Formats: sequence, structure tokens, C-alpha cells
Amino acid sequence: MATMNMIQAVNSALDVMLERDGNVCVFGEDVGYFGGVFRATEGLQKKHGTHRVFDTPLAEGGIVATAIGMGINGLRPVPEVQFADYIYPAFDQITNELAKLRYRSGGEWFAPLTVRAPCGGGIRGALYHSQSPEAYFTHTAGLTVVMPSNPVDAKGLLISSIESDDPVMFFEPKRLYRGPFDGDPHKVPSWQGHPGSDVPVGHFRTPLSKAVLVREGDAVTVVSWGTMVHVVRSVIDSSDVSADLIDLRTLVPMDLETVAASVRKTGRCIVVHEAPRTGGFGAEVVALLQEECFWHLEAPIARVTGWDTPFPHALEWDYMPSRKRIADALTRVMEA
Amino acid sequence: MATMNMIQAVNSALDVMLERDGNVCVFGEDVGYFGGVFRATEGLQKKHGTHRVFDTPLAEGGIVATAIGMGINGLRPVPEVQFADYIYPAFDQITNELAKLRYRSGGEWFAPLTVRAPCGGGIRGALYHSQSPEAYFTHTAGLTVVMPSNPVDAKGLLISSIESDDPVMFFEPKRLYRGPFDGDPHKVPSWQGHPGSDVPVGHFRTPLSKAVLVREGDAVTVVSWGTMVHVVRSVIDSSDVSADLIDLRTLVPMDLETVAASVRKTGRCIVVHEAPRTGGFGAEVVALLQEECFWHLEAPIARVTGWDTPFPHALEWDYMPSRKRIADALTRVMEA
Amino acid sequence: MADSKYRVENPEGGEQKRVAGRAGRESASFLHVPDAPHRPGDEPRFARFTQQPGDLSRPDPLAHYEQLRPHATGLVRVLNDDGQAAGPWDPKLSPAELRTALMIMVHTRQLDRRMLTMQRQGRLSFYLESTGEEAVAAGAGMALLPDDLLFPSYRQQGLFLARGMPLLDMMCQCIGNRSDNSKGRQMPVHYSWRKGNLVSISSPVGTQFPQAVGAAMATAYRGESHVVATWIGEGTTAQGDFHYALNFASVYMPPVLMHIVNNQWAISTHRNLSTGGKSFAARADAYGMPGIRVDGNDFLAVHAVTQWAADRARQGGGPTLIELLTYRAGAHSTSDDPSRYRPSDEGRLWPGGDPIARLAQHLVELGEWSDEKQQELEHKAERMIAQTYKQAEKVGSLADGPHDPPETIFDDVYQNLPEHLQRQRDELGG
Amino acid sequence: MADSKYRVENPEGGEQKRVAGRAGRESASFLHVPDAPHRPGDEPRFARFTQQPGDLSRPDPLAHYEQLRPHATGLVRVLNDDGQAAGPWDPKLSPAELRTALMIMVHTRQLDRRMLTMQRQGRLSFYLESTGEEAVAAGAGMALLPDDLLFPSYRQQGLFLARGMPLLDMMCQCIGNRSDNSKGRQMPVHYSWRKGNLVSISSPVGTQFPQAVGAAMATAYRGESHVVATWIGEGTTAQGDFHYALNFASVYMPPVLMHIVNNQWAISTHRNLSTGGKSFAARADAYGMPGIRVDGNDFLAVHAVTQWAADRARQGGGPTLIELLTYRAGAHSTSDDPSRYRPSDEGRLWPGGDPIARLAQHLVELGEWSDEKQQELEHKAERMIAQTYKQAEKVGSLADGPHDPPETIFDDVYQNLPEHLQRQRDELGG
Ligand SMILES: Cc1ncc(C[n+]2csc(CCOP(=O)(O)OP(=O)(O)O)c2C)c(N)n1
Ligand SMILES: Cc1ncc(C[n+]2csc(CCOP(=O)(O)OP(=O)(O)O)c2C)c(N)n1
Ligand SMILES: [Mg+2]
Ligand SMILES: [Mg+2]
Repeated sequence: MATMNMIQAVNSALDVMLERDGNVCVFGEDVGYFGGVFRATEGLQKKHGTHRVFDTPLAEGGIVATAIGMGINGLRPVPEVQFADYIYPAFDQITNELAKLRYRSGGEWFAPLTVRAPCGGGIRGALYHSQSPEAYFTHTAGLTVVMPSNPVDAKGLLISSIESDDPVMFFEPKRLYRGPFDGDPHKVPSWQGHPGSDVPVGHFRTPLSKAVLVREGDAVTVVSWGTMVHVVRSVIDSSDVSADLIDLRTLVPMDLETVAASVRKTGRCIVVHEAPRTGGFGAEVVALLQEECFWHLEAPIARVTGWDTPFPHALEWDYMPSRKRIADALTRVMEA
Repeated sequence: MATMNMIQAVNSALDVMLERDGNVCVFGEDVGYFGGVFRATEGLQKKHGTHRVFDTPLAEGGIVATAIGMGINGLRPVPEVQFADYIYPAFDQITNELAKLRYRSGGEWFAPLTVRAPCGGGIRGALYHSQSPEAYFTHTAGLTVVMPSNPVDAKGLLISSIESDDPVMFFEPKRLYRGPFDGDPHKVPSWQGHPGSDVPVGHFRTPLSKAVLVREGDAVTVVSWGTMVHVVRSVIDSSDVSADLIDLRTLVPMDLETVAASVRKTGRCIVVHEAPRTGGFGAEVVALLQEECFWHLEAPIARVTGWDTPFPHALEWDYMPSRKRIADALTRVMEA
Repeated sequence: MADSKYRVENPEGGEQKRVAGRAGRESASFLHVPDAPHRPGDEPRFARFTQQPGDLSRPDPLAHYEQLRPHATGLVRVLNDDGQAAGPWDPKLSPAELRTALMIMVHTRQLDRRMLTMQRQGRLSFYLESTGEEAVAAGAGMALLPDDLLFPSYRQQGLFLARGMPLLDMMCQCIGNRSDNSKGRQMPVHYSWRKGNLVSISSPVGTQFPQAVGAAMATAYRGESHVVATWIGEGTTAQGDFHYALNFASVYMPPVLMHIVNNQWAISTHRNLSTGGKSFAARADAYGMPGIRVDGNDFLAVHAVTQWAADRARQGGGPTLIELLTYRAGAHSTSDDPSRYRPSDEGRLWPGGDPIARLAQHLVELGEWSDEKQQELEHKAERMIAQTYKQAEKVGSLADGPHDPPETIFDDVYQNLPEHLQRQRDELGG
Repeated sequence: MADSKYRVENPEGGEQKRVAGRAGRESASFLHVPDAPHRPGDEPRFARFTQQPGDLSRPDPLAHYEQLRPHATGLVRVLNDDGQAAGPWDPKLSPAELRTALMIMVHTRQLDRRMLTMQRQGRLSFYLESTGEEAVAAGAGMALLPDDLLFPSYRQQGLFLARGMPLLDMMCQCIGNRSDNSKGRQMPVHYSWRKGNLVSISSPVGTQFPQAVGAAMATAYRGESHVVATWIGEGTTAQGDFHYALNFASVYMPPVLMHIVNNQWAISTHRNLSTGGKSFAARADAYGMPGIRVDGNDFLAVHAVTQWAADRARQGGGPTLIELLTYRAGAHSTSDDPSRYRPSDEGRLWPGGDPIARLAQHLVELGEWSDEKQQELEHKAERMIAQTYKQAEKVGSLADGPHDPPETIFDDVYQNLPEHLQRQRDELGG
């Protein structure tokens, strides 16, 4: 065991897999010599060699396309997209090629990529350094979509993703890299002392498609993922509502059973995510739950999300789901 | 009034707008001299001139990007994407640029594009000539997303879209171009005699963001759009369930009031669309309705959709929502 | 400007017309919109190729790319207008090899013919022929080695024949019946054949180009000796994927052959509207790699250039961009009607002629072939293919099946069936 | 191969090292991964520019693009190493104009300095400087006309100064306070100024390049006389948008100037890793348009080349691709630490020198300037900018505001507030 923040955990997962599997290679913009703008690949080129960990031209479309070709030809590539906001030039290669290759070839060909991308707000990044685009990928059959919320999950899920023969979109909430942001813009929390920062040094797997019950209660179920898990938790901790808090971790294929079981128990549910509301993955969670648990629901399922606007700069804290908005939703749902 | 099929209606809308507004220009792959692979722009280049209606290089990303520039510099471009399945190379320009330009510039700049794209299945087009990608755009704030289901709506909505200063994604269900497909793969229906084929010859507007009640009932509400509107209708007509059938026409911004009013009346609802289920726009409709109409709902809201797989070739009719699947859902929801 | 620019050294012949010629309300605007050299009603005017076999040297495979600048704007030819092989690019193939090539090309054309008929009869949902471009696939298919990994576009069916994919399997793919190795998932001609190192063909154009570069990076990564080859149409060079492929190849210098099949048309869009550039091969130079333009209807020239580029790649010389100058003799596909946008005799007047006739003529010149033998070859092929198609329909037809059972819709989305697809599968069943 | 290739005619100096030099377990693999010429600990070795003013002709603005081939691999210079203007490209500007240019460049640098300090003090969330590249913006900004429509990247703040955007407004944008004309929506330096025909700057790199081509198509469409100009970094030329811009421009030949600011680095990625090509300007030729490489730290050369390309565009000659050879003297942005990936003295040794010092030296040579005047100019600018910043903070600060009220989050998503945003706005309020 070691204490790691989320960047160290990601770095460690990559290091372990580079060590174990000669077909694993890691590349992207500023990923090689420099070690990544968030330092996720620091030291890996020096340790594993320039052909295993390297810099690429500034073209997400080319990065993913060449990664698919490497995957087709036997490698297990782990490309990085520097910010999730910049993944769209690769959207065709991801949606039409990566996600559909196994299907269209009747299983003859596949490309076991893990595409890493830092996502989410809270760093004053405005429209283009703050996006949470997971819903563009959860709607694409063939992709596995993962978003960890702490270091130990980040490492275990990243290793499972790299070892998976299915393509994985691996979103890392950048505001969590160095600490469990709890919704207070003025605090700069550290992972030190947080249970999620105890991370095995070597190889281990955290299963994909398994949600985790972060804290247990009986009055209401809150479903969330990424940065918001910590914000929700801080709200629950400081409220007298007894709530189940579920961190989905893998969005697709989703662990419906765990969530539905909780909602059947509590009869009330709130879904919290950073992405804009309309068509966000929260809508899918709601649609599934109202079908699975209809007869148990005592109140409409509420959504607390980013607004249906681009992500602003100066008003960032009015855009992101705040403690207040989450607390209000708790009250609303409990009173309904 | 004239009798038009959907292609003729689209052609007529473009013709009318080219005539009325010198800033309107129409372009895309095979759109100019040839008149489009679906003939939507037939005759327009000859009539309006080669600089108004022209062919482009084979690059959807370049088509939309240059269209944005034209829009910024005062034109009102109506680019065509040959198949909605091929819109992804333009995804970055649409999502990060077109949708966010007005916002990021504080309202100083905008690009009034209408991006036309034939969508949907039913023509043996398999993975890449059958997709219904509307949900990738309904999740993108700043875009208006339209999908007409008949000739008169196609013309009226296309004119309103071109005249709108907001960017519009205009999806045309290609299986409806030449007739109201009712779910029977062996029939080749014609628009002849269908009320939706009576189309004013000149300029007229059909309002955006207004849903339409296709047929009225009281036992259940079926919400749909595009090709499925006709399939649902044929199911309802041949069943003894009394149903409201609502054609959304504009998905975003959506006409929630009309839909919610109906569901409050019927207490039961089914959403039917061609696109894959997970994260489809149907999930958003369900999420909104269970919040708006929770206390009126007598049964879980059901979704009948394309499967969460790519679109297959040989098994096309097992993929698309069939009359049987819709009829079963009707029974299920009524019995619940 | 574009006009004068276009007229210079242009082996594709024809002249670009000022659009004003056919425009309605042009005058007001200064937006330059090019046009095709010939439209329906026009009489096609192609100049004959000025370049002759022997005009261009055959540099050492490891030559500095700048030595190939003349090859990017010139035209590598081996067969002269009389069907004789000449010049340094003559691959000196044996008569037996030439006859094999001829057979592959004839089989390709006969297969296309048959499948077009079947599509017209409603037995297939769609078809796309490669008529007139058979040498493009046969030349590369024979010059490359079985281990070489190929990323074709949808118009190189000849590669599958050259590698020995059974015609029956190809037909079953087109029908989408039980024996289709891609399980009825894709439209006709979107073949996949892992056994033959042929990667699944995709409809979105150009996506395979940068993928092939990545695959070649994997080859270099493991220090293996095979090369990777890929093909796209000239219209598709407008896609970002084309640029990604060239630029990544320029940085990592992997063993990849990038073929641009310039058949003059992208559906109805003439190459004049696909780019203002004169030569597609000439794009290579600024990326620091050799570009070679070759007579795509000259089997020997295609074979020779492919071999040269493959040698270069195997020896660590990196990528080569190859433009194959040819003409799309048929419709784009069964959904297309070329009479609406080009003169019907444009193909007949194409200076490159017919690749099959040219190779046959060459064999005749060598005293290794005759018109009778040619007719016999064609008839035999026709009969054999008709027979095979009957077998294919016996396995199953598009309309009546048997197809793979409905629940197979959910296979191969993921390696294993996830729970939500299991539930949808039950939903489909019940 | 790549090495030898790289050494040829390379005004950027330095040599590409074989990666093996610094690699861990290279030997097994044949994947070629280039490296930067210098890394921390190395002693930078730049060759001086071999090209001199006068080496390259100044063709007629409507010259056929092929006449510009030498200009794409050469280097247009006007100021020689002693600060004298020479050669056919000398724009022959008046001393007054030169002093204006110097002022714009000094103000740009002082603005950057001030804002960097403010960012370090936590007054700004972010900043991005253009230090060392001031001539790129000032040269084009002065050569173009006020009606010309500009699509900059985030590193041409000088264009906004040249066009007279009030410093106070620029600062308010960086702070994101009430007076920010883009309403606090964007990160610092993402300016928009419709009044000055400056299009809103976007973070996704390269998107503006094909947009500018489309804007120029609109200019031609209406037969107007203004031109359009756009800028991207050399690293961004790897994006598909770069290819779209060049290719659409090659087809429609609209009046557009496409500038590639080659400052050697894309964050930590050296241009050797952005492409294997030697010259970025050389890309133009295969698209059928002129490409010109210019000394980007030579204000006179930048001005002259921009003017030439603008004349060409205005006269119907179509697009020009311009590579500005320069060096990113500072960090990529306040989020970056260049000491991790390049030697700290690489910038000082850059053969292009400092654009401000070079223009000042030229004015001194002309007897129109002195070191005292220069110091006075800089001090005045520094004081004025410090003053202005105080005003800006009076309007509002990032931390304490006042900002636009929260409900303005929902403005400008659409032209009018739709119902669902009205509801979300109420939700935020209550
Ligand atoms: C991304 C994408 N856009 C559009 C299409 C529709 N389409 C199919 S083939 C084709 C023309 C391709 O022309 P070219 O690249 O010259 O190849 P050719 O058909 O001539 O072999 C087009 C536009 C597509 N398949 N993919
Ligand atoms: C599409 C996209 N990918 C990645 C980034 C992150 N990023 C910002 S600037 C930059 C480097 C740009 O380098 P260059 O094009 O040379 O311009 P310069 O910064 O040197 O002016 C990168 C990778 C981005 N902004 N947009
Ligand atoms: Mg073609
Ligand atoms: Mg740069």
C-alpha cells in the first residue's frame, strides 16, 4: 500500500501495465518527454523507452485513428486526449470505427483501446477546459465508459480497462487529481488521509460495471459519479437525511442492479452529475429507474446537473451543481 | 397547394429561401450539379447559380467549418451532410464552435446555419446509412434539433430553421422521403393522398419547438418523431386502445407543455424512437415526464427503441422498432 | 488562375471550364466554383498521356524522397501504347505471373458483372463495382506478400481475389446469409477476411488511412518485417483522416504504402472539385516522403511501383504515397446514375484505356496469349461465377434467409454479452 | 532517413537527435520517434539564418504560385543582421509608421508582462503571453485594412492592440468582470471584438482556420473587397481543420491569408514531433497556392509579405499560406513549465533574435530613434498599463466581482431564452 493522489494512481496503473505487457503503449500530446500537462505519464518514457511512451502531433483524430490501427495490429494502446473538451476531432473514429469494428467484422477484428481524458470543471477552465462529455459516449453501443472518483478506483479501473478487449473511454475528473473537492471553491483539499488514497503499489483490478455504495442510508438514494460524488457526500454528511450514496464508476455497461436495489429500499432518488442536463446520462438513469422501480417510488426522481449552457468562466460556481442546489434537492425529494 | 413528397418539399423550401434571401446558399457533397444523392437540391444550381448552390470536397468537417465562417461573415448557409452517419467528422465544429459561438462571444458573433442530414433506417443501409444520431446533438446546448415526419412539416420547419438566427440540426428521415413508411417492409407507400403531402407552393413557416397531436385519444400517450410516427400510427389505428400520438418535430427546445398535458390526461406514456435506447432522446423525455407528471402516472413510461447495437444489414427488421414491439408495449403499458 | 494552373502538365487531360459558362446568375459573384471538364452533352476531349515508359528513372528503394519529385507530377508507365513493356520500371514478371494477374482481373470483372445483375434482380440490397480499376487491386495484390496487412476501401475487391478469399464467401457476404463471415452485419462489398490479413472495410470513407499508419507503427514497434498498405479514393483525400495519415507517417516513418485511387470521380464530384491541387501524389513531398503517380490501368506499372514502395518500407525507408491514375468506368454504385453528371463515352475515351485489354494485349505481344484464350478465360470465369452464385443462394438469400437468428443482433457489440443487452435480447425474443 | 532529411536547408537550425540517444529500451523497436534538437542540459546549437535579405525576389502579386516555390523553403527577410532594411521586400514604411509599429509591439509586451504578474498574484485565473512573437501580430495588423476580417489564435493579442481595442477592455476580458464584452464567459486572452472585425477566439486549436476560408468565400460570394486573415500555431497544422482550410481554399480560391506561426514549440512538443516535413509553407504548393516562409521576428518582412498576399487576394489571386518563423520566448501559458522540456537559453540563442530590439535597432540605424527614447517608451507603457489595470480592477475583480449576475449564465445560448432555460434560470434563482 502507498498513499497516492489520483494522478499518481493513474501513473502507477500505466507503469504497472507497461511493465506487465509489452504490447501496452502510451502516447498523446505532451505525454512523452514532458510527462503530460497533468503529469499523468511523468517518468514513464524514461523508464519504459521512447517507443512505449511517446509524444504525438497535435491531432486527436490522428491519435485515436493510429491507436485503432495499432490495436488492430496487436498492440494495446492507451492514448491520452489532453482535455475531454478536445475529444471531438476523434469522434468519428471513436463512434463509427472503434465502437463498431468488432460488430461489423462479425468478431474478426477489434481494437482494445483505453482512451484517457481529463474531464470536468472546477479549475476556472471555462467552456473548453471543463466539459463532461460522457453522454456522447454512453449513447454509443460498443464502448465501455468509466469515470473513477478516487485514486484507488482510478488505478484499479484503469488496469481493468487496459486489460479489457473492449474499447474503454476512461474519463478522469481533473478537479479530483490532487484532492477530493467537496464543493467549497476556497478549500484545496488533499487526498492525504482519505481512504481512497490507500492504493496497492502493484497490479490489481477493480471490476468494471460494478457500482459502489459510498455511504449507506435508508431515506433516499443519491446516484452520482466523478467529482460530484464528493460534493454530494459533503452535503449528506452535513444533513440529517439518511441517504444511500452510489458512485456508478462505470456508466456503460451500468450496474443497474445495485442502484435499483437501493431505490427499491428508499423509494426516493436524486441523480447528480456535472454535465448539462438535457440528454445527460442522468436522464438514462432516471428512465431506467422509473421503469425498474416504478411501484416503489414515493417521489419523482430529481436531477441536479450542470445547466443546459456552455461552461462559463467567471460564473463557474453558479454553473456547477453546488452544495446548496444538492441540499435543496434533498429537501424537495424528502418532502415530496 | 401542391402534392409533394418529402424530397420535393425540402427542395421547395430551399428554392423559396434561395429566392427570398440572397444570403442563403446551399452546398455539400454532390449537392450542386447533380442535385444531391437523394435529389433534394435537384435543379437548384441551374436556377439560382453556381455560387448559390454548389458542390464541395468530400469533407464534412470542412463543409461545416467553412459554413460557420460564411455565417460569421453574413451569409445564411444551408450545408447538407449526405448521410447523418457521416456527420461525425464535423462534430467538433458543430459542438465546440457552432453551438458555443454566440455564448462565448457574449452575443457578438453567431452563425445561422441549418445543417441538413438524411437519417434513419429502413433502406438496407446497415451500420453506416441508417443511423439516427439526434441524441448527440440534443445534449449540446445552443443547437436546435428538428426532425420532421411529413412533407408539409419538412417544408415549413426547414424554412423556419433557415430563417432562425440559431444553428439548427435538421434531420430528414430518409425512409419517409418518398412515402409514409408504416412498418411493413414489403409495402412501398406513396405520399399521394396523405394529408401531410398537401404543401403550400410558396413561403410559409411551421413554428419550431411546437409538437403536434397527430391523433387524439385518452388512454395512453405515445411520443415519437421521424419515421416511427407513422409506424406507431398504423399500430394505434389497428388496435382498440385510444391513444394520443404526439409528433415532437422539434426535439430541442422541446414542447414539454403539449406532451405533459397529454400525459396528465392519459396517465400512461410510451416513447418510440429509432435510435439506440441508452442515452437516446427518449430517456430525456421520460426523465422530464416522470418529474412533471409523477402524480398522474399509472404505469411506468415505456420506451420502444432501436437496440443498443450498431445497425445491422440482414436483420434490419429485427433491429428497427416493429409494429409488434410497439403493440406489445401498448398492451404492457395498458395492463400495468 | 485556377484554369491556367490546371492546364499545366495534366495527364488527366481535359480542361477546367470556367463555371460562368453554365451558371445562372454568376456575374454578381466572385466566388470561384470549378467544374468538371466534361458534362452530359459535351464531347470529351482527353489529351493522350504525354509521359512514356522510360521517362522516369527507377531510383534505389532507399533513395532520398526528394529524388522522386519528378515522379509525383509525372506518370510511371511500363506498357506503351502498343502493349510493349519498356523502361526501368518493368517488373519483368514471368508469363505465368502475367496470366495469373489477367485471371484475377477477369474474375474481378466477372464477379462485378454477376453481382450487378443479381442486384438488379433484387437478390442483393446494393452493389459497388470496380470495373476499369482491376489493375489497381491486382497489381498491388500480387506485389505484396501474404503477411502484409491491408486496409482497403470498398473498391478493391480484387485484393480479396488476389489473396484467395473464396468467391463463395465473398458472395455470401454480399447476400448477408448464414455463411457471411461478418454475420450479415454490413452492406455488400464491405468484406472482412482476417485469414487473409484483410481488415474489415468501413463505409465512412478514409477512416482506414490513418489506421493503416497506426498498424504500421505497430509493425515497427515490434520490429516485424511485414508492411501495411491502404487505399482511398481521390475524393476522400479531402478528409482530415488523409492528412492525419500523411502527417503521422511523416513523423514516425512506419512501413506503410498509402494508395490514392484517382478515378476522376467521387460519385458526381469531379476531382477538380475535390481539390485545386494538380497532383495527389505531390502532397507527399511537403510531408517529407516520396510521392509517385502511376498509370493505374497499367498492371505492370502498378505492380512495379508497389514493389518499389514495399521494398523501401521493408528496408526501413518508411512510407510512400502512391497515386493511381485511373477512371471509374461504371456507376459509383447501384444507387448512382452517372448519365446525370458525365458524358457516357467519357470512360471509353479515357487515355488509360482498359486495364484488362492492355494486359491481354501485352501477353499477346509476348506470344503468350490469344484472343481465343482471352474469350475462353472470360467465359469460363463467367460460368464458374454463375455456378458459385447459385451455391451461395442455396446457403441463404437476403429476402428468405436463412440468416443468423435474430438474437445474434446482440453478439459482437462487446466481447461478452453485458446484462443490459441480455435484457434487450430477451425483449426481442418475447 | 529522417535525420538526413532534416539537416537539409533548415533555417530553424539545430539537428534532430536520434532518439536512441535518450531512450531506455529502444534497441528492440524500429519505431522511429523523433526528438527535439535540444533538451534541458543540452547546449543549444542554432545555425544563423543562411538566407539574407535580397535572396528572394518579390514577384508580382498575381504571379503564378509556382513562381513562389523558392519562397516556401527559403526565408523572406528585410532586416539584415545589422538592422538595415534591404532587398525587394522592403515595404519602405515611413519612420512614423515604424514608430507606431514599435509602440504596438512594446505595448503588447508590457501588457503581457503586467498580466503575467497579476496572474501570479492570483488576480487572473490564467494568462498566455506572446513574448517574442510581437512582430507577427503587429506586422499583419498594420499591413491589413480595418475592414479585413481576422480569425486569430490565442497568441496574437497584438492584433487587438493594432486595431485599437482599448487596453481597459482587454484587461476586463482577462478578469472577466462586468465590463468584459464577452460577459465573463471565456478564459483570459480569448478576446472577441466585433467592432474591430476580430472574431471571437476559441480554445480548440485550429477551428478558426477553415472558418476563415468560409468567411473569405462569403466575401467573394458578395463580391466585396475586404480580405480575411487567420493564424494558427505550427503544432496545430496537424489538425484536420488545417487540411480543410487549405483544400477548400484550393478549390474556391477565396481572398484569404492563412498564417502559420511556427514558434518551434507546441507546449512541450517540438516541431520535429508535429510533422516530418521541413517547411510548413511548402504545404501550399501541392494545393495549388503560394506558400511563403518569412522571418517572423522581422517586422518589416512580416509587413511586406502580408501586404503582398493581401494585394494578391484583393486582386482575385486567391489564398496565400504564410509561415512565420519565430520562437516562443515564454512559457506556453501560466500553466506551463518549459524548464522541464527545453534549455532555458534556447530562446536567447534563437537566430531570429528579439523582434522589438531588431525594429528599434533599425530605427536607430535610420537616425529616428535612440536607446533613451526606447527606455522612455517602455517605461511610459509600463506605467500606463499599470494605471489601466487598476481601473480594470475597480470595475470588478475575478474573486470579488461584481460580475454579471448569475442568471446571465442563460443568456446567449440561443438568441432568445427558451422555456427550458427559463425554468433552469428560475431553479438557479430559487
Ligand atoms: C465520411 C463519408 N462521407 C460521405 C460518404 C458518402 N460517399 C460514399 S463514397 C463517396 C465518394 C467517394 O469518392 P472517392 O473517394 O473518389 O472514391 P471512389 O468512390 O471514387 O472509389 C461518398 C461521398 C461516406 N461514405 N463517408
Ligand atoms: C483540439 C485541441 N487539442 C489540444 C489543445 C490543448 N493545447 C492548447 S495550445 C496547444 C499547443 C498549440 O501549439 P501551437 O499550435 O504550436 O501554437 P502555440 O501555442 O505554439 O502558439 C495544445 C496542445 C487544444 N487547445 N485544442
Ligand atoms: Mg474517386
Ligand atoms: Mg507553436
